Amino acid sequence: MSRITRRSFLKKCGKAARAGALLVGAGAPYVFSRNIVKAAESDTIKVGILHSLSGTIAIIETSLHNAELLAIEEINAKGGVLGKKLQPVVEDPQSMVQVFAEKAKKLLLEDKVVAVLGCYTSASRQSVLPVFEQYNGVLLYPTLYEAQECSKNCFYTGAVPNQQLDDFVPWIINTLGRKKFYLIGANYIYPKETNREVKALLRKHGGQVVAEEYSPLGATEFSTNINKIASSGCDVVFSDLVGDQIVAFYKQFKEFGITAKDIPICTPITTEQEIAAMGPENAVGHYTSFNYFQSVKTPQNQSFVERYKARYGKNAVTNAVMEAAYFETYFLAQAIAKVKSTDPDALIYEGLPGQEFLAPQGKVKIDEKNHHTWLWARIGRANEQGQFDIVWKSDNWIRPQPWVPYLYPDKACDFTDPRVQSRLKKPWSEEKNRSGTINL
Amino acid sequence: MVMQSIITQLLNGFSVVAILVIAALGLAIIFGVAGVINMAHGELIMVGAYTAAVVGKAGGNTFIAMPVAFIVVGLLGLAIERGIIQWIYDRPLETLLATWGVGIILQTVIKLIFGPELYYVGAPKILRGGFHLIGRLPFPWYRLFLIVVAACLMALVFVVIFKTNLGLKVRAVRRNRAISGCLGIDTARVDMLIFCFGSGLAGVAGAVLAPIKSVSTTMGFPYAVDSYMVLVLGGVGNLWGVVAGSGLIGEAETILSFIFNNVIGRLLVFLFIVVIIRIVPRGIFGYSERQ
Amino acid sequence: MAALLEVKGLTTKASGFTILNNLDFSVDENEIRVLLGPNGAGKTTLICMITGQYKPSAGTIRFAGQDITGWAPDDIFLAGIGRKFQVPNIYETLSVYENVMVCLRSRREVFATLFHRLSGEDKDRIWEILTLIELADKAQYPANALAHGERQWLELGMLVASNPKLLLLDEPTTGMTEDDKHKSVELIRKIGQAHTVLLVEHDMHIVRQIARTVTVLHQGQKLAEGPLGEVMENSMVREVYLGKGKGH
Amino acid sequence: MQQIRTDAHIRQVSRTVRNIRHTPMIPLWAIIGGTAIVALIGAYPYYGTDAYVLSLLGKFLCYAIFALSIDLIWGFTGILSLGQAVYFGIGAYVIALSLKMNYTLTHATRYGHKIPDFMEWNGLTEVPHFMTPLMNKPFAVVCALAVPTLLAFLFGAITFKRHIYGVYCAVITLAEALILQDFIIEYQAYTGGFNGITDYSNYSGKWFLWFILAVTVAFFIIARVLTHSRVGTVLKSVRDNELRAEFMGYNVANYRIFVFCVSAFMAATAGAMYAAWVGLVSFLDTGPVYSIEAVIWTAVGGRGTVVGPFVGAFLVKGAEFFLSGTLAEWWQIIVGGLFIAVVLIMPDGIVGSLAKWARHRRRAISREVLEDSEPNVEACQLDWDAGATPKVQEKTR
Repeated sequence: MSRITRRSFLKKCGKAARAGALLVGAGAPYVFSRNIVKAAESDTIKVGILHSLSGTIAIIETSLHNAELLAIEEINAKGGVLGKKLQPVVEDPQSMVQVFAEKAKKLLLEDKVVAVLGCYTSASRQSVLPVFEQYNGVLLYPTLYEAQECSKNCFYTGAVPNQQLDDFVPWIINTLGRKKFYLIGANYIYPKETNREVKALLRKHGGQVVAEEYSPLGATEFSTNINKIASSGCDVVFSDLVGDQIVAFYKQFKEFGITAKDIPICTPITTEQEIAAMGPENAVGHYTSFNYFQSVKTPQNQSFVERYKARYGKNAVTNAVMEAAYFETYFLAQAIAKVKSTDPDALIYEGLPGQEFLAPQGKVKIDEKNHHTWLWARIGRANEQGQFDIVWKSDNWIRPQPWVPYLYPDKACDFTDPRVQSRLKKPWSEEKNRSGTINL
Repeated sequence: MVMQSIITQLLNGFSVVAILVIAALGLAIIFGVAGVINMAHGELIMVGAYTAAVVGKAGGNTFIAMPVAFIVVGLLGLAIERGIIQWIYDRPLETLLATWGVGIILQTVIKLIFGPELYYVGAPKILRGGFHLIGRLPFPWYRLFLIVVAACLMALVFVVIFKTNLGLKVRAVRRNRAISGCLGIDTARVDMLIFCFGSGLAGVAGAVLAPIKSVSTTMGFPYAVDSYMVLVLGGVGNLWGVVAGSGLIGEAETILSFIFNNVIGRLLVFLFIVVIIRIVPRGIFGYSERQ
Repeated sequence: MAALLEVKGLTTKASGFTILNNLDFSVDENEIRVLLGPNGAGKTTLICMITGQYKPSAGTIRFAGQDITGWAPDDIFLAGIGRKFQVPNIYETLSVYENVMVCLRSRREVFATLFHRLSGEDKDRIWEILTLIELADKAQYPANALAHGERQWLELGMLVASNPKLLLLDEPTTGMTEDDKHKSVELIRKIGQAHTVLLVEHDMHIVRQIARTVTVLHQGQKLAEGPLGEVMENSMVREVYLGKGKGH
Repeated sequence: MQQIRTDAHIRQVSRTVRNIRHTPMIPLWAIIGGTAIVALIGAYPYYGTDAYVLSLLGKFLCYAIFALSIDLIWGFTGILSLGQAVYFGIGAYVIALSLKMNYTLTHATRYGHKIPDFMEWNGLTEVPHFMTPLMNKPFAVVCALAVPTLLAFLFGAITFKRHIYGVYCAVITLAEALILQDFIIEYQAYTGGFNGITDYSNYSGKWFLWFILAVTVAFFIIARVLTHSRVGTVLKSVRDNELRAEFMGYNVANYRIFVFCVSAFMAATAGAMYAAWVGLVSFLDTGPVYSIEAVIWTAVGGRGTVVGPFVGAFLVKGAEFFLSGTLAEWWQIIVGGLFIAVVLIMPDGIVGSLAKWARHRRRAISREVLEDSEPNVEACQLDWDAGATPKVQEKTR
């Protein structure tokens, strides 16, 4: 019975299939045709947006993508830049580093975008940096990261460890009164480097590391780790778990009956978004150190949250990385307006360094010397509503230090240094080092 | 103290085993009985988890979500079977390809509907907290619930396969499709029902796992991989194989992770699987047919 | 003349049952021997033992002066035993020509095969065999396009191509029409002119047309052996075999 | 022992029937078409100036070789490996490590030391001794190709001798891909871990595109010769009927091991060239998902054909790159639909279906020829009737 239907079905489909194959075959060359998107170039400024919309990291990167589109819409609504509209060119790098590099190349060479807003993980940033350096593009990178890097072509608007940890670790020791740290993180560069700084800070302030443990990225079964934590005698967990691991870890932590009163989880990475996903009851009382929380009480933030919810639905939550993605778009617009050009060198040397903006978290500025951003530091305790009660806030904005002096006393980033400048002026083929790092 | 940790760890191991059994049962039916290499198994679990999220939003809890997920994902399975799988039963390796496509489509569709962010699913109130058995840590009620669910689902599958008329037909079709067809069994109907049943079980897995794991569109693939490991280690087409496979993998992984760390634990477990398969190529409980 | 195949004390047990019990049996060179026996007598098991598919529990199998007990199937083939399966067992997607070509007598190692070229003589031989089995006009067809009888002949042709010393034919006429059976008998006779053949067959018509010597197996043991007529008269044979109305 | 000699008359007749064309090893259309495509790609740097398309071309060629390596074991021998990326990945990693270590000798990393940055942030102060030989580039190339081949030999020797095929083989190879992936992430001090290896001087010149192209053509010819030679026929016979092949004296396991090694060698070469061309490797290049994707390219193009993997890799990868830009939100639905459509409508893949159609036509023609010459072949007792029309059944693999 099914066989007969099948055969007639196949017969019917056979011709259609052949026609389809021809169509697809004929369509293939268009992949290589260079006029993929040839919009009217004169009245728009193209901005590349490179965040994963599929794959594992899409969970967080889609929100960055949304924030950047919101900022672009707002800028265009106010008349654009230099009388031209910003035109977003969206690519989906599928959470795969190879594709990130490929797409970065496409945005720079094919679409000739003025700058790219993109990347989330360190892996993706490291994979695209050589591309940006070789073809002299501009990358604005919104994520908090492990620092110890500065590239001429990249502007980092997320926090570096000194802006998140320098006050956080002493605060845990002195205010919370907890000294025995259990470090748990995902197994890659960011947690390793962050923990290195945490350990240095613990040495300085008299804390103690009970254990240090790394779990494979994507692993979501933590009963073993929680058992280890319970039997280790620690009094605080410092977590650099990322992505959906955060959700599974907090849930299972609570499930095994450990509350924030027994052992609080302190982390520089858990945002409102993860808390919404795990349910506020699982996060209550745990601490996060960030420059921005949705609950920050500035008029800029209130308006930002309102606009974001109006655009993406009332259940949407904002978070720190997203906020960085939002204001970096404004940095770019202001820089283009300042130099009245879309020339990358003008943006890199004149436009972006020193750019200031009144962001939702407060006033922020790109450092002239190291291309990182002056940000505010805050510590939040998660509450029943899935928001953070801000329990501590820095008195002033904090200078970014890609190389923290207590670990790397002999290094710094300085793009204003003549040694660096002379290196950067050489063509790519002669001098491939585009880093601003100098030895003091 | 060390002893206590180890006992707690063994107990944890049981819950991990239960999770593996729950996740693998649906595949044991679809892959072991219907012979379809279902690469969309993880995505069926994922749809089950999202069903639980929707039920949760509407005010229900896990107990309600389980039958709902069974029906929703079962119907989804029905649609997949009628639309695609029924044409390709005789080409098992190509089911891999088609179901991979189904998996991609399901992921994208769910993402378009629900958005890419992680979803929240809470545990029912009476299953929160735990009871003290040994050591410092309580054993969570929810984990005990998982063990019970695993046992119940096993029993359900056992009854369906060995005690019902459908089960008899299923076993007949599995042994010899052509003869069964000639003897008046509507093999197409049996295939359809069994695929439907297996999908439904995957849906239940998603619904019960959602409260302790994170719910996202990409959550499925690791479950699918684990399920295949369980089945191949335990023996395809044998229900005890599911228990044996899950038991070995689950306990080995928890104990090894405790001794070393998660990454080395996983590495060793995979090596262990490869070695076991080389010793017993058809899995621990796999039957060897007369050639 | 020395026996080509010699089976001594062969015993097989599988899951508690004794399938072959202390069987002694031999086939001489250039003989066409027919193996008779009711269902479950152990005929197919014996074939499987000889070709190495199953390992015997006890006993030895000697072939052309070598002890081949426990050898791998491919080694036993190389020693000179070819096997025809009960159901046609051919390479479904290869063409008829390729089916025969793969079976030609040549070295079987990977690297020897890699650099092997078909000589003109090889090609002649393939066509000869194709003509013999009357499939020359379908040489380019994929084997799965053949009818049932043709598939059986193709397998016979493949065996002939490999030019074995001993051919084991396991009910080669199963499922054939009378015409086809007649053709098969002719074919087997032709093959028998140049090869030693051990034939397992139920159909007494065919047995009568082909057989000179027959061996009757019953419950894993040899019941009788000798010229066909003599064996047919044997009362035990009549009882266990013909008495059950199995023959014609 | 004397062979059967049929009488002269029949031999004479058989000669007249055998004027059936044998497909040449490399048919003329393939030579012409292949040359045209090679010329089109090889000359790209002269008529096109787009560095992006140039980089894609090299990359796609590597993908195509990788897919070809899968076709060799899956399409022609029936071994489904979901861990073929292991061999691709090892080839790629060895080359990337070598290039990275050489690069850091002259270009200090961001930490200012002359060792790869991932070693530095994992606490190593110098390149470990067992890795220093890799800094010799020719040695690294030898390693990149030999290590995967040897590994495949070991794997094959254990697996195929134990008669593990089909789904079991697929799952074991899947486990192996997972092991390697975990290994790379865990031992990040030596492999770069999750971040992979990037930022080294890659070969992106025209000459390297030509080199990739030459290797591609070479592998194409090797694959074609291999599969259309006697070994190819044996491999196909093993795929069709393992038991029969074994009872025809072929050591089935040895053939499988052999073709598995050849395929691993191809995959490793593709990986090595990929790493050198793209300048970036990641643990994803060794993982099961990448392996499964390549299986899908092969299936879409047409497994069991040599051209299929090329068509599949270019088409699917091309569609991905094209669609993920213009339809960023829902392009995956189209790709998923493509896989389903191929399975349902073109089970032999695009090239496979076309080839089948062409074969049918050819057979129809040769049948007419035969009918015309009927008087000469009466001894063959041609009985053409409705039943003799080829019924091509569905393959039940």
